[in-house]
Amino acid sequence: MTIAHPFPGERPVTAEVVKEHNLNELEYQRIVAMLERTPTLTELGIFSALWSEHCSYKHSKPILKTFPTQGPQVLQGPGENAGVLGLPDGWAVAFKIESHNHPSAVEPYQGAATGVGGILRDVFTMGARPVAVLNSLRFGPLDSARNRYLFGGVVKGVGDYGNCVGIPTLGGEVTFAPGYSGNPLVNAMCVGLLRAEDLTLAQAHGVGNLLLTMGSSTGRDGIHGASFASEDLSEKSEARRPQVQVGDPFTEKLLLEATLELIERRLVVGIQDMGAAGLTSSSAEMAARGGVGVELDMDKVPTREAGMTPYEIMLSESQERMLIVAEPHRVEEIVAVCRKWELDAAVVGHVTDDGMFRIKAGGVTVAEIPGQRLVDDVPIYYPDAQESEKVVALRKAPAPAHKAAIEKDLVALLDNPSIASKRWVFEQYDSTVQANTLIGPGGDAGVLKVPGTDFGIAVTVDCNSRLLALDPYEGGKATVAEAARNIACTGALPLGITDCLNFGNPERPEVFFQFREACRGIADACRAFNTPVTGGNVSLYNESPTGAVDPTPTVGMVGLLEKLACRTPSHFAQSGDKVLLTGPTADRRLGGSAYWALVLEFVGGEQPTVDLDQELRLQKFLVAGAKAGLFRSAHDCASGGLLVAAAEAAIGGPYAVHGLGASLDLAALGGSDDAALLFSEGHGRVVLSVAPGNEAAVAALAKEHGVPVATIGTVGAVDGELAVKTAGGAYRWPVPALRTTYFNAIPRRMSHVAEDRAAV
Amino acid sequence: MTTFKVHVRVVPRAGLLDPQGQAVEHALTALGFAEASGVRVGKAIELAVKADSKAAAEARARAMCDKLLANPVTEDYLVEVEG
Amino acid sequence: MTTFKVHVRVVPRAGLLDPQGQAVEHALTALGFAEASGVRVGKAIELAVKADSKAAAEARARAMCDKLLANPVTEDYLVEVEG
Amino acid sequence: MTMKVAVVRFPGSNCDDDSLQSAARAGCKAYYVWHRDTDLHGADVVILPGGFSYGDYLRSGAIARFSPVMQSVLEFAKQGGPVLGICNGFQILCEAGMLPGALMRNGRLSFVSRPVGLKVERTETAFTSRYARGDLLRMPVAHGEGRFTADAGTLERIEGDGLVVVRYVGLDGGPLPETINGSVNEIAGISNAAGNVVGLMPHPDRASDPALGNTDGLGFFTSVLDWAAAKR
Ligand SMILES: Nc1ncnc2c1ncn2[C@@H]1O[C@H](COP(=O)(O)OP(=O)(O)O)[C@@H](O)[C@H]1O
Ligand SMILES: [Mg+2]
Repeated sequence: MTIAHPFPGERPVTAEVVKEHNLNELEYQRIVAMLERTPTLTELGIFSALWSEHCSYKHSKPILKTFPTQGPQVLQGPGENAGVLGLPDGWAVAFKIESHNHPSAVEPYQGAATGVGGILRDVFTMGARPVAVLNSLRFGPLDSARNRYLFGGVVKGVGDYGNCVGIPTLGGEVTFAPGYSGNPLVNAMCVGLLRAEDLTLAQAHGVGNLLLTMGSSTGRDGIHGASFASEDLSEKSEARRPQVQVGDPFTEKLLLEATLELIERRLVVGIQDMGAAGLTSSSAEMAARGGVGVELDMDKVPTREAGMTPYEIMLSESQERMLIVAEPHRVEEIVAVCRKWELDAAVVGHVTDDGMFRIKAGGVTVAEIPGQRLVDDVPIYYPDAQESEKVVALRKAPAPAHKAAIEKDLVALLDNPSIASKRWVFEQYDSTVQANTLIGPGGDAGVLKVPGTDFGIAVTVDCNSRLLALDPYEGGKATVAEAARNIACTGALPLGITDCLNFGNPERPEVFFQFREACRGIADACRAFNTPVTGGNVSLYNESPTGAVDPTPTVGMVGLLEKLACRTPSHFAQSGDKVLLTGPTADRRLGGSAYWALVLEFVGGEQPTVDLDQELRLQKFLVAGAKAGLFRSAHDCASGGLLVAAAEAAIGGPYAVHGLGASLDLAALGGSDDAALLFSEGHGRVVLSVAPGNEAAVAALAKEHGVPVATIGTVGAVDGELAVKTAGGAYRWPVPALRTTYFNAIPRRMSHVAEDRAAV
Repeated sequence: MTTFKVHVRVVPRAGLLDPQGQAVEHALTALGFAEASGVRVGKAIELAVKADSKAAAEARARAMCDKLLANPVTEDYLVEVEG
Repeated sequence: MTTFKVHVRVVPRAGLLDPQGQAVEHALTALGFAEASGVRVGKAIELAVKADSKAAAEARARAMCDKLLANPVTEDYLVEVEG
Repeated sequence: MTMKVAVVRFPGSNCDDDSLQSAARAGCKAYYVWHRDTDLHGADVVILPGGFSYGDYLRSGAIARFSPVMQSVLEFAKQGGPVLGICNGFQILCEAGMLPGALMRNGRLSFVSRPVGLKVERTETAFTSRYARGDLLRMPVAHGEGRFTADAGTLERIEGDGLVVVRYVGLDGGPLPETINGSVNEIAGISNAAGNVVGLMPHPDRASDPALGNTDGLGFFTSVLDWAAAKR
């Protein structure tokens, strides 16, 4: 039916070649049936890229369909380059998260840098100006030189790229756990602002309209990155060196300015960045979304090296490139805008009416595929799901025998890199460029001002994989609940989420079980909170010879801070203020807690369950209290429980000159197990500080919202003591010593990064 | 034992994008150095190495490159020993 | 006109603090390369220069260094022309 | 008469808007000048903003100093016109020889983004007349190459002539617990002898919006009002 000729010199397609392209027999048969002939190598490469897990979601689509995606605030749900939510006064926020795990495992610096580059393009391609980036990172423990090298390289890569483009990093998270030793996770999130009327979609329309590439020329780098991202990490990946892509943040900045100018001047019909699978995915997806065909001429694509084949050009993942669809009479103006920003642009194809995805090179057709079917007809898999017996057993395992030494245990937790201050990380990220930062990294969520207005947005990214490893459903709920709590602690109302689902090989039933259940938990929580899922990214096959990573569905959330003046910081502010604790305190199970995992080295047991109604009431209460100006600080209890939360509030922000003491009396909470009282990670709890005299007003507001609250103590002296009394004990720590522990934990482990390249 | 002066050049691997080299090339052209092309920017490392022979010094320097000085994924290196 | 391959080394001026060199030296020592000392880290720039003669190529490359490639306040440079 | 402030945009500038807004907040009429433009459009003040002009490739500021606009900026400064370089702008001024010394890679080799304390040391400049000597200011730094360096003779002249405008101190005004970037004598910003050209690594443009709760940097943008009035 369709015709295509192999490009001169191209290898014939054999069973071997098909296998190299990560296509199974069923998939290959489907291709042959669709074309009614054997595909050419170029075609096979195109199918391989688009039908990779990374581009096609063939194992995850049915599950993703169960996410709530609607709401009055949603201007653009999943399916575009980024989701968009409405804000007051005609503003809108576009945001998206994406993984760059595999590239970062091979080359941490460039892998992380290009990950940031890709997510920025996803956002500005929508017509939004990026105003914040966040990053969520997972590594193996820092006692290994290889992990230190990966951690150091990734942080530098994230920083150098975002800093150069000029987007502030407003938050993130870093966790270290043995499960990530062979397979680090690098997720980057970008948040952009736009006027709602400037929203631009990545769709091709209008037969006869032209396709243009803009930005860097196409090189041989990163060929097959998309299918690479869809296989397990192995020795073989080390040999895949040409797949390393080098980022050029300078060109990205020019691309950003040029793109926004093109959109503002209404010069383009559609625009999309060339991310995974480069020219292939950008052109095929834009055509399919617009229901049209496209024809591309490889001879017109600017290349970095001579002699590139159509196969290489179509599959290159060279960075900092965009694909534009435009009316022919606009081309001159488009080229002028590009030239002003010192960028190249070239017409490489046009929109057709025959629905075909056609590639020409040297005057002949080297690929011709029915366009809609290329994108839509990917086989969908419904893998078996079965919980691992090992996990079931772990949940039922008896509590570890221990003799609590509360004073030492708190210090051990604060010294653990997963809990300790991430100042070493975010000090390498510009967090104040653009001059809109109200709360930078180091608090519960980042907060920025929407320029020219009196309101702001709060942003966070969270995931507690330990909870997911033991119970993916509860862990999924907990992840969304924690993100929402972090947003609400600043005084902002949670609006919506984006997610990055990092899991192992979905063809293994125990992994698919985790995936399905985690998503069910996320979906239930999002429904309860009215925070729809606006998009995200799936990263499967995060496995190394030592096994799959812990299930890590990272949730990025955006909230609205109605009045800038009502923002609430995380740390105690004033000696003499009253300390209050919200939320239920009865569920003191320690399963999955940082205390058991990091101090006693036991991951197991039953974890506290999340009461979604109670969490929602808490969010509303926090927002109302902030609006009424009742809180001096609010910090949620998460990893490490109540005691770590209180200690962090006392320790103060990363650049506070002093910490503040606090004396807490928890005797009224009862119970005889102080470790459970202080370290359990029961949900829905927040440590508040309020000006003396305001306790009654806070209590009344809490009652109105159905949130339990109790006064538990007083903020103490500058550089004073943290003193905690329980029904059966009393504990004390000098705050300056806690500060030293908390802020030095990572720097002291990273003081000789340079040596660590050796371990690679 | 003699002390040898060693020069190491670490350059981005051919085929990989070198944005820095590109920017420098543009700047040179703009400054009127039209005769310059193919600019690549890497690292120059100078060090002194104590060794029994020139060959031994070179071998040690190469080991340093493999272990630390060059990134095997993205860079190539070149070692020169003086004297 | 011939095309000459030119190697430029730009190094921090002697006497100026070179924290990168220090860090590399420290790392080398820690890795067991006790024989390394006096490490300095600078830039290696490779380029092709079209010129009538080797001497002309070198002169042009030096002009590029004076104007752009090296900072006269903090750096010294060295030009080598192949062939 | 309102002051006209030209903010120069180089490819890769990314604090251009921050400077523009700050100048506007100080009551000036601020506008952009593209780096290829040689006409400053009647500017009373020129700002070279922060960012990564030309990606900071080779050395920060090294390529930008050859932009066509820089010839006009040089002329403007020679006539006594006030020029402020913030962060990358400071690097460009040093590369162009409009200020002495150089800015090298941070001592600890990594980018540093954090708030710093600054002590004002020279107020006889176009950009610091509204501060008092000894004032403590807090504002962010965010740079990878901010280690101010000069040879012994130059440094002696800078210190001897009192050209240091701001110096890093602790956030509470006390001694620094640790160096910010390894700058010699903890120099954060300097001026030329006439006081019309000032460069500094910290960002007053990120500390001039009351809504963010810190306006310590606003003086850099309001001081020029006095300077111009005195010259007029
Ligand atoms: N990779 C990172 N990049 C930027 N900021 C980070 C990073 N990791 C942690 N942070 C910041 O450190 C603070 C503490 O992080 P985390 O312990 O995850 O907080 P929480 O438990 O409240 O979610 C937050 O402000 C967070 O934004
Ligand atoms: Mg929190």
